[in-house]
Amino acid sequence: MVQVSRHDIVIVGGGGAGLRAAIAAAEANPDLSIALVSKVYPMRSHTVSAEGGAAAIARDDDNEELHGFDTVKGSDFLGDQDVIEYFVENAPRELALLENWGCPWSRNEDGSVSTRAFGGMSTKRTWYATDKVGFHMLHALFQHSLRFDNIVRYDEFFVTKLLVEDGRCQGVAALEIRTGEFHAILGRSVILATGGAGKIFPFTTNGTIKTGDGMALAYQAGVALKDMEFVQYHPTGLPGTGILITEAARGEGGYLRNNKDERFLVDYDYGVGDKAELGPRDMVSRAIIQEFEAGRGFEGRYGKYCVVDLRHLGEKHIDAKLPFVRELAKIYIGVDPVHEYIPIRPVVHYMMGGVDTDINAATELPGLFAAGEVACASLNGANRLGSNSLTECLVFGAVAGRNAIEFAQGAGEGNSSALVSQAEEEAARVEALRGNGRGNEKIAGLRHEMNSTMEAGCGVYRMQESMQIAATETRSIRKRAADLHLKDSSRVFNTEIVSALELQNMVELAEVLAVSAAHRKESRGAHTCRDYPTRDDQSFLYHTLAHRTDDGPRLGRKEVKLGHWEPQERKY
Amino acid sequence: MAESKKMLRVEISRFDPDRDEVPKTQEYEIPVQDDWKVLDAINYIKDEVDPSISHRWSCRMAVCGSCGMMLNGEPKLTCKTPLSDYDETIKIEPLANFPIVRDLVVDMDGFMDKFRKVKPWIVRAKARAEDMEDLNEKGTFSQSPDQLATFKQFSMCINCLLCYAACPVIANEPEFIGPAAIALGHRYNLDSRDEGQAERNSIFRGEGTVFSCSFANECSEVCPKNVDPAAAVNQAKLAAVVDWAKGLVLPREGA
Amino acid sequence: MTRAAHPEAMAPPKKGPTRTAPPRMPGSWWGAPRIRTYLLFGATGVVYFLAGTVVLHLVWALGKGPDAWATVMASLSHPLYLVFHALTLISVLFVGIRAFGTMMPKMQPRGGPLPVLAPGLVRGLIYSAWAALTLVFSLILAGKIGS
Amino acid sequence: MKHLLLKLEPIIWLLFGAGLSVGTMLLTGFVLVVGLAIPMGLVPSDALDYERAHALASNGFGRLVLLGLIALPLWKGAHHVRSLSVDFNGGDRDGAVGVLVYTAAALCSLIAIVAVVRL
Ligand SMILES: Cc1cc2nc3c(=O)[nH]c(=O)nc-3n(C[C@H](O)[C@H](O)[C@H](O)COP(=O)(O)OP(=O)(O)OC[C@H]3O[C@@H](n4cnc5c(N)ncnc54)[C@H](O)[C@@H]3O)c2cc1C
Ligand code: SF4
Ligand code: F3S
Ligand code: FES
Repeated sequence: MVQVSRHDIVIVGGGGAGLRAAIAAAEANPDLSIALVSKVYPMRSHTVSAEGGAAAIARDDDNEELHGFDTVKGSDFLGDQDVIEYFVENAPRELALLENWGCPWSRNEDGSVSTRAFGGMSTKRTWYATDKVGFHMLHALFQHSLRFDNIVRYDEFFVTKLLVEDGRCQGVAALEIRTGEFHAILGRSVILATGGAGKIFPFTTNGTIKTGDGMALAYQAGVALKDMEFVQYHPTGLPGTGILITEAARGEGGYLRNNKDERFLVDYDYGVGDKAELGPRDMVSRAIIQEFEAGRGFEGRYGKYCVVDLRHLGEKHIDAKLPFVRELAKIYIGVDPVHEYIPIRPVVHYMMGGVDTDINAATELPGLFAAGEVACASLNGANRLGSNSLTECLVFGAVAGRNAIEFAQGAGEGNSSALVSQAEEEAARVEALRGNGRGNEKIAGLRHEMNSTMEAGCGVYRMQESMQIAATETRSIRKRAADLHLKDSSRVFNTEIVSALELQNMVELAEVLAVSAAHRKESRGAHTCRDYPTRDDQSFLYHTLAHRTDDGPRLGRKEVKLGHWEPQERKY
Repeated sequence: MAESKKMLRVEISRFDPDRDEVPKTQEYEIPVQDDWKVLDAINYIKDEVDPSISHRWSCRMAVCGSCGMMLNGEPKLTCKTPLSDYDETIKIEPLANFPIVRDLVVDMDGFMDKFRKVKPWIVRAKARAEDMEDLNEKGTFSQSPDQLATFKQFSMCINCLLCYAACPVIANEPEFIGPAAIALGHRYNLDSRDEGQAERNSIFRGEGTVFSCSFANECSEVCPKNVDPAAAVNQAKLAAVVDWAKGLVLPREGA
Repeated sequence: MTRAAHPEAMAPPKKGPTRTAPPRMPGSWWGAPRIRTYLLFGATGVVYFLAGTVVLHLVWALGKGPDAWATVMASLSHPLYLVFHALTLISVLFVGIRAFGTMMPKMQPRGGPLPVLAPGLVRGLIYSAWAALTLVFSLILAGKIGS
Repeated sequence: MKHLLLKLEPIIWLLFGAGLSVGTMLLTGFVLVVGLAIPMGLVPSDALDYERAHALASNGFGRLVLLGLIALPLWKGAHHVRSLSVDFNGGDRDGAVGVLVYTAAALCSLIAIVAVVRL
């Protein structure tokens, strides 16, 4: 009933991190077989939508100390400094590799790679390919990966469970969407690279596939999730759709304006002069909300908004550096930024938290590695700096790939029959869902409830009370999600069952997020409590860990790895 | 949503291989909002009316390439096409020229196979370690903005397959590798970092590649990203012929 | 969609794991103005082929001698010939506009020694060459240049 | 057959391309004057009486132009007819159709060579 296949390592996720891991593994040992499992064709992964750029030192006025400190400070001192140092050191090599593999980075006249300014970065260190960076990176990685015969792809396979036996992770159970059949894809080590979970929220830059599956898989396998309360709001999303207007719009010199036509960020003082707009994302998002609250926002069909003003850059500059922004604004909001303001409001963008990993991309479960947005290596701490995460996918994707190969080489085959019988149980569970007309909850209805609970409880500004409410409500939503009503009983390409599984993953994470947030009684980075408006290093300079129990997450803590950068007040 | 309650008739092509012999059409009458894209209407139906519809989508910002379908017979990205382009009815079908897996989902495996045939990666003559001498001190190749501009347009393809659904040759000639894949091979041929032109040109002169294209230009007409695959395919055609003629005059090593 | 495409159009390398419905052609395949233009463009091939044989016929007669030449020239005023030549003229103009106006500007080789010119410029250059050549050739044939 | 065609494809395509461009350029003036203007009496027919026509045609350049005027449209036509056949009948008989039309074009081109040499 369950189809069994065996590889040496299994990678879940074909985005930036998953592909980089696959290539690193394929290069490390061409004789080993690598399974690359993804619920969409790899080039559809949401890395494709990243616009602005990827950070790594490139210029002579830059150095590791500067990039490192920018990142530590951006993280509000919650980043692990060993990880940050490793990241900063390896970033330039990773981006150069991508260049060697064909990524069309934008260039200076002398033929070197060009860099642009980004929020919270003290110099121009963001590599870019106009404003479609993720797209070009993902396609370059995917196309490069095609040359390796030992990467075996499982496209449109939805992983529903990690197979754990003898205390180590040895494969995954996956639903083949095309046939409805179940597979046990076994390997001696497993890498999670499934990306973020923005879809827990109603208004997000994330695509529909970003449902946090990998975090839920690890969580259900007993692995801790770390720092889940930290959710990045990007200051500039299009009202209605949530489509991102990249930070590069400000990096290239765009202004934010309120309904008084003021460049209000000048008064908030996150940067000087021309760089007023280039504060870190958490701060700029808060500034916009404060403008709204002071009555200086515009009123629109989808609520309040401010605007991005690019007009002074001129058509030529916009077309050369921000053509995608222009295209998106024209198509999705009917505005041509050459002549008009682009309406924006803060929008859920990125999960700083995720599966707890260390500097080796390893989790607490032997044989399980994680990289990319799904993981929390604590590079980003309480607030990620724009353009660090694409690079993170590469740096830690490569680390995960190499370490997973090494682990696999030292590990035995394991007990296949035990693994297969686990997969069979899982198949039965999923099969019971298919077309299950006895359930009482509508998928779309429950999703809306979860979305609005999260928006109310865990927004840009949070209150103890609203977070507590969210924690209770998400718990009940999680329980209700066990009782879904499905209509489609067909076998072939049944997307309803996929949505159901995704929803069940999201509700788990929503609860962890709300509970972790309610527990952190301070304001740090993206987590801003009105009741506790300051950072409290005395009581909260630690990572929140969440382990799964049936009654909800059990919280724990993990020390922050400090180094030569001492925590100080975060001012720009 | 309250402000505009326009009703729209949506006809969706349905096919479940376990139940249906051939695709059939199902009609839905739904309220739509004036700023919706076609994808929003399909999602509305899936969420609120009939959850058994299957379709692919993800980014909803015209960059992941999953949501291509035939709208009133024309290949389009549904997340990019405004509903207001259609008056009272809209007919939604899976992409033409592809085998249909289910409802609005087509079988892409044939494309993925063709995609790989053109060697869409940087080919270098020397092994990587020896290649280092061509790199600058930062470890990157030098490439001027002009050299970049040579191929940039052809690197913008999102693999949405609209061009395949439009090309009249694809409809009739199964071997044809088709516009997007050839454009991709050509993109690497034009890249100043690549040294695989000879290999790819001989692929291009093989069966079902550039000479199958009869310059219908349909591919470029429907491309949502202005890749102009017709230009790429026909530039590749010319380049492959020139390369062939050169081969007549000066015999190639090894070939 | 109108009619079935080739049953193996875009078929996967090995048969997929589930039954599929065979591919269809786009509904607009024959009906849409764009495709019609393309098919008409193909159809000019027939006209060109015939035109080639007509010229061959003329040259053959010219080789035979003055009488054959006079006969063949006289036959050209037959209405069928006139209609065919009118059709040829239309075809030639249509082909010229499509080939010189849209196809060739796209085909400029890139990455080689030649600069890539703006499509409009290329179009203009080819059109001018076409007009100039036609003018000179017509004047020669009509006896206005050369004796 | 398909295999042979594939080998010849670059030449065929070059001839097709020449027909499309050079053929079109030459044909325009030719049909205008010889096909239409003279028969319709717009241009006096003695412009191309035997002596003048022969004189124009029989020098080296004239022969070359005439050869182009005959052969190039033939190849352009043959190639188009082949792709039309794919558009309507599918690619299965492509090889046979191709051989047929190109053989016709090649034969006529041979006769054309004889014709211009004989002038
Ligand atoms: C609009 C937008 C713009 C951004 N811009 C920037 C930027 O300019 N700079 C920057 O540094 N960062 C940016 N980011 C963030 C960055 O793009 C992401 O963090 C990063 O791309 C995540 O990559 P990933 O490989 O971890 O995951 P993804 O690319 O999301 O890939 C996830 C993969 O996992 C697979 N998967 C998921 N669940 C399952 C399952 N259950 N079974 C099987 N497979 C599964 C998916 O199919 C997919 O292949 C942006 C993000 C967004 C949304
Ligand atoms: S060339 Fe254009 S139409 Fe074809 S797949 Fe690429 S983006 Fe889509
Ligand atoms: S539509 Fe097809 S025939 Fe050629 S120009 Fe485009 S590939
Ligand atoms: S949903 Fe990604 S292109 Fe339409």
